[in-house]
Amino acid sequence: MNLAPLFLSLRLAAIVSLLLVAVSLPLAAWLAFGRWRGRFLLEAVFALPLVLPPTVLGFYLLLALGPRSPLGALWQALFGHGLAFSFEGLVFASLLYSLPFAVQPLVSAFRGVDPKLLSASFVLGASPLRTFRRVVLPLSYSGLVTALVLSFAHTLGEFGVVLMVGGNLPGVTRTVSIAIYDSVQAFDYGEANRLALTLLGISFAALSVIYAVNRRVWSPWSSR
Amino acid sequence: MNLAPLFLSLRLAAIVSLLLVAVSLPLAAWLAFGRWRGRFLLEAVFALPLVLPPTVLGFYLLLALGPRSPLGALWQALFGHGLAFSFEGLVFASLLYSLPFAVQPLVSAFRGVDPKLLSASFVLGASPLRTFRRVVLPLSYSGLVTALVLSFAHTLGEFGVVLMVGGNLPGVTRTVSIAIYDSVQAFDYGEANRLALTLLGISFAALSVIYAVNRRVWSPWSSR
Amino acid sequence: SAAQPETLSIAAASDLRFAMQELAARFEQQTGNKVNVTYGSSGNFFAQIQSGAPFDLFFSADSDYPRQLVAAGLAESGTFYEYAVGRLVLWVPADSPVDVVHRGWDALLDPAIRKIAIANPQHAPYGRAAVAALKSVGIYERVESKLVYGENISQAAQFVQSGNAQVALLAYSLAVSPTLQSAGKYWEVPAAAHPPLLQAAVVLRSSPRKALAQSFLQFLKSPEGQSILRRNGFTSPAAAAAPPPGKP
Amino acid sequence: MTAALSARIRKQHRGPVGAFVLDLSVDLAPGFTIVFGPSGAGKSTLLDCIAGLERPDAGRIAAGSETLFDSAAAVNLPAQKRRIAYVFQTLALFPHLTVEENTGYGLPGLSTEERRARVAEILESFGVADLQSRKPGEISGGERQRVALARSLVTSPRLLLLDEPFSALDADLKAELFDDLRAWNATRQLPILCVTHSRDEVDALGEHMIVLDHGRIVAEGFPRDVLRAPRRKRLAVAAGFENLLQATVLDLRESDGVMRVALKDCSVELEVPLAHALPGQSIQLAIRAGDILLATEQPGGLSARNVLPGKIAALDETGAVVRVVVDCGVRFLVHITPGAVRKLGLQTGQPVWLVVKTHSCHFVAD
Amino acid sequence: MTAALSARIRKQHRGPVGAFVLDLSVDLAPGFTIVFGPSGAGKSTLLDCIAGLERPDAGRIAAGSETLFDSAAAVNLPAQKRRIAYVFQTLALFPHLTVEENTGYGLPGLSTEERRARVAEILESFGVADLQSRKPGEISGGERQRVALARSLVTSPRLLLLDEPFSALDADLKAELFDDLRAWNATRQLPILCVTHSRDEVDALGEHMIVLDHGRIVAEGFPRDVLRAPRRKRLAVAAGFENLLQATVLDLRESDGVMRVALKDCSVELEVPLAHALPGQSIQLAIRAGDILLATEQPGGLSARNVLPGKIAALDETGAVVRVVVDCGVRFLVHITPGAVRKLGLQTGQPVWLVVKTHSCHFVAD
Ligand SMILES: Nc1ncnc2c1ncn2[C@@H]1O[C@H](COP(=O)(O)OP(=O)(O)OP(=O)(O)O)[C@@H](O)[C@H]1O
Ligand SMILES: Nc1ncnc2c1ncn2[C@@H]1O[C@H](COP(=O)(O)OP(=O)(O)OP(=O)(O)O)[C@@H](O)[C@H]1O
Ligand SMILES: [Mg+2]
Ligand SMILES: [Mg+2]
Repeated sequence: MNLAPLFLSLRLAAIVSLLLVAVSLPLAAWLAFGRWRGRFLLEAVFALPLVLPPTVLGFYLLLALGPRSPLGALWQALFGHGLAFSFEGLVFASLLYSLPFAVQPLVSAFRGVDPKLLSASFVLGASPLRTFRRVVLPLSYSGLVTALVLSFAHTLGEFGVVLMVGGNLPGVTRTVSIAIYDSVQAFDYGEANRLALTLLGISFAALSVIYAVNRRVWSPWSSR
Repeated sequence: MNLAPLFLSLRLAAIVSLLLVAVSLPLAAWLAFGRWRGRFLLEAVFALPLVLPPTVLGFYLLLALGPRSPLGALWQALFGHGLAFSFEGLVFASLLYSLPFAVQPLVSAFRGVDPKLLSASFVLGASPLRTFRRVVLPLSYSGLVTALVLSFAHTLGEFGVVLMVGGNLPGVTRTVSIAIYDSVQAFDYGEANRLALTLLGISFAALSVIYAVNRRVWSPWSSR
Repeated sequence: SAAQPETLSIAAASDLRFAMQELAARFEQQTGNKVNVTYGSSGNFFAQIQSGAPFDLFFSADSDYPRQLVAAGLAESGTFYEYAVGRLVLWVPADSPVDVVHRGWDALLDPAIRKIAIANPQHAPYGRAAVAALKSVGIYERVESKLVYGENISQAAQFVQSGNAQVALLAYSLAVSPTLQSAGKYWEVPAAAHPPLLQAAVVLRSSPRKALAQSFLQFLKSPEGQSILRRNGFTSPAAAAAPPPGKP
Repeated sequence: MTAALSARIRKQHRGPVGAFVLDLSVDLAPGFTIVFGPSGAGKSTLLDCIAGLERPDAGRIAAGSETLFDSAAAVNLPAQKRRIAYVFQTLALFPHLTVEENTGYGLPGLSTEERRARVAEILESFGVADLQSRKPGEISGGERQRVALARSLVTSPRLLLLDEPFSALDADLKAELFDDLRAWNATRQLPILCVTHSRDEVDALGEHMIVLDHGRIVAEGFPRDVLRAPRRKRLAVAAGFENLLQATVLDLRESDGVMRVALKDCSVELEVPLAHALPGQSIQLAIRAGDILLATEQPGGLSARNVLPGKIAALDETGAVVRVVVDCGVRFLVHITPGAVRKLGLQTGQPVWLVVKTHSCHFVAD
Repeated sequence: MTAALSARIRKQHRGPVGAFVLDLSVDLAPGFTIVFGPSGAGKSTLLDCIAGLERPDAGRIAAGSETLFDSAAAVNLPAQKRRIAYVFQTLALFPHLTVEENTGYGLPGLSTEERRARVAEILESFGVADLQSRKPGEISGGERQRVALARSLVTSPRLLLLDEPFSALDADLKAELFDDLRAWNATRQLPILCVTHSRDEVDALGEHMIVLDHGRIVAEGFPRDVLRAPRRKRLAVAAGFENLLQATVLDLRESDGVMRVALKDCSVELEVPLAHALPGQSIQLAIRAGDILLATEQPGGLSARNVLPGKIAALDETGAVVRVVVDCGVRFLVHITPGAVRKLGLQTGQPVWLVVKTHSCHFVAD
């Protein structure tokens, strides 16, 4: 069993889910607390990558990242290689595709925080940023876990976008989901099963740990 | 532009997301409030379908639904046709695949409900079921919307599982995401773009309405 | 190439999978270079190459894509090479009650056959060929309602393997592959039943290893390469170009 | 007769530092029972255990003949089956329901009309009828408290638990609600357990009273007896006995029901009610600052037996009650009205006499 | 001198039924100002506006020379820039932080050590030091209230807003905290706005007082003056004047500062403080039940001028305060102690005399 794709995938999923959470935190905060009344429209826009078939999204992304697009050209000029068919390209595409899984749970968790606590924080002199870090975020812990889990798992399993944008290059963009897919295509069910079981086992272990920790952590409300 | 796949997809997504929410409500309630201490393990299990590449999950499902499996045989005996390559099979497969998107946000919303309110409900004589319906559920409204949106959009866009289990039968299992994919593969970019834009437009409209309504609805907490 | 060993990057149509494994292994042995093969749908590769995919050689499942790449200036015109012709088979699992080997097309009309798996004719060359063949023998209308469509021939085979479909129209190269050979029985569809599935390869213009790519093509054209192809279910284009028997 | 409520409870809260243990046994008759005691005494914990929201570590709780909880018999009726109405200290109104919906929450069996009628009636009597379509976030603190009360009372409980239900209400409203509550319970005769810190509420509601401290019952009985003769120092202070004095018993005059004591560290002697004590024994006395009279001339011909000469050591006029410290050898705190200060022309240093009635002197055990 | 806080505020709450309007103007000096008024009067709304949590529809709020809000100049300093400490009626402790972390929340600039020291000190002085590593869900109601107070006081505000900060505390703790608060403010001299319903708290804290009703200021001044001479009937009842009497002015004796009035529907005459009234004019009097003395023999040689003969009509001994209704032509409610009832052997039907001091009679406008 060739484990390189597995490590590649884990690396990709870890990077993507962390970046995703980093990107989604301010975005979700703005969607939840912002002033602009039309921001629900943007909320809808962020969910749209989901409704396209992944391969097709991948195809559009390929056009957007390719050397003929401004973004691709810029990247090429800056880093000497194209964004498509590179690990960075995969990261970028997965970010876009998994964004709704990170943004949505965060927005809904943020909205659930008692505004009275925000008032309390402001009255104690805390800036909106400090209030976000010290009050909103810890009280949205469970939503944060959901965001992390969904985006991590989804990135691990994603294959349409990754195949299209990454080109299935061994060691560079061949993720474990592509490798499993390939094995199935080659009727090598033994290899497919082994890889799938390993992936499931690792994922199960990781998710169990996350959930167990999540359970332990204080419930946001009083126990009485 | 052939709109049949679009309607099929919308029907599938509507059925799946509604069924999914119906299935997920008790499941998430149990995960959030149940007594069994090991239930975080099951929580991890429910997220696992996500980490497999969809086509591969579809392949395993095909085996599980096929005439040689007990489930497939039973279905065949009951309804006279196999689960694979049927709309029902698609529904079943999509349910399984999109389950984490419905369960996760609900669990995290349920956990956010102030336990003091549950106590208040019990003390007023309400059964756990009534408490769930009248207190937990309305206070988890935002999580419910997230669950619906994510599972609806994900079912619309899903294509690996659907293609494998459904066999791409026009009018029966050819969803719009498969149709777009096929058009792209056939280099019929015109048709692909038209279909994709229509799908995006409809989805955007639906999501905007959902989010707008969600925004209007009472915030669960006092405004003061 | 006495210099540093290089790595050749090949994009190959899925039906070449088993042939290519042998070819690559032999080529690596002979030259000391490494060969990385990525399998997939020719259509995808076509789109990806247009976006700058870093492949050296492209083995397509038809000859249109390479030709278009040449026309677009993305491939070296001199390297265009029709390396094989694909063949179709009717394939059933080994334990199938339907005697496809002897009954041929007639087997498709057996009541035990409820689903017939083919690759998607909209974009898969073998799918197109399958539909053409069914039409040419005049049973398309009678079996159309039994057809289910895989994304490619592998999926069509899996529909059958999982028991959900009873017969598939596959590439000959798959039917004789190590895994499927023992798992099923097949009947070769006469080449005349459909337009020839001409498969072509081309060296990409962006390749920094054109010489190595060329030498791989040379190896393919060599008797050893040709015999590997034949063993894996591909006929040579020269044989196919001869007028099919029965046609005037 | 079986008590309307009888509870034997042991319950430990395990905190990061130390542990709090509730350990008591109470039997309640129908009518009001005041639960009094300093903050952190365990009052809310007691109510939580009775309502079934906290599970006691051991004990037995029974309402009439029905066992609600019994650790020995492994009985633990869930809260929703106990038919106990409970107004939480934190209220816990449902934030997503209107005042009307909140109030009708405990009446699922009724027809819509009947429910509406009953809800309207009780909201009316609590003076919050015109808020019925507002959410809890849109009404004032006192209004919330009244809605929480209405929500509990409208059900048909067999027991009422009230955790400081009047703390956010003004005197007038309180008085009205007390009357309403009394009238409500006149026909029902439920046991009502009412937690409060307020002397007003004790005075107005109390028929029976239990005093908790550190998780234990330290006094029980009629409110005035309990409060007038506090048995413990912490409670004495909590109940507002500003003067705590060390004294030694001199002699007992059993026929008069009194005894004489000498205050420590000075020559002052007092006549106090008779107690189980022996001459020479040390005791502690508590006297309320408001129970002491102050005179500028030596008073004569009074029924009061204790008249102590002293000097004004300090005079604090910042509040509506003037706090006078009088030095009689020991220092006494005396509360008088600003009018008296003016009329008597009181000033620091002025000689005065304190008049202390025998029965204003209370014993404190510590 | 500019006032320490000056606020002109108009703010409307739009509810589903009717609207509540806060409309007032206050100028505050350093020191305690009590905000008094019935439930729903607008007290919390006023504090919310000052703190910047509610945006007034119009007006101007200034602390010293700094403008916090000015609708005309479109100034609206956000809450976190106002340096105002505010203890909410609902406390709003952070449920995920320990008592220590909650208390230190408003001190981000300090070094860890210094923060710890300051937090420990204030927790100590509020008697909750040993709870420091608990979460708000694990402490009692009164403990929560003290932590909320500590959390606000530990910052360095320029203004303190307290919304019923002592409602869940027992008398002893309250008294202690009052002293602490006074000491705390002795050096700081901040304006402190404190909402309360409790007469005790008014007495103990009040230097200045404003009375709100229906969103307007209906009285303002020294607490004892405001409460002793309530100008409005609703307030009179809220402040606990149990006896409200209709009377007609007979004659004015300006040199003595008194006048005589005749009570309506009976022959009783009273001497009351002088007021801006003319003979023949109808007025309303309020007398507290606790301010009336009761004697079983006609008293003589007293400074009190009003001695009314009557008969005991009813005697309610259920509470720690005995409520006696005396019929003197009109009925008076008198509060006395159970000891007095025993000593005087009071019984229904018995003839008694009521003694009412001139200055216990207050005017009420309605
Ligand atoms: N979940 C808990 N974990 C640990 N200790 C607790 C918990 N809940 C309460 N306590 C402690 O138990 C003691 C009793 O609490 P309780 O709430 O019963 O007091 P109380 O008498 O209602 O006080 P108050 O009048 O202030 O509301 C307190 O000292 C409190 O700190
Ligand atoms: N968000 C709101 N929408 C509509 N009306 C409101 C809102 N908030 C408060 N009110 C109403 O405004 C009035 C004043 O409320 P406020 O909370 O200021 O009263 P309060 O004086 O603090 O009363 P309490 O002593 O009961 O706390 C009340 O009648 C209340 O119902
Ligand atoms: Mg309590
Ligand atoms: Mg208020």
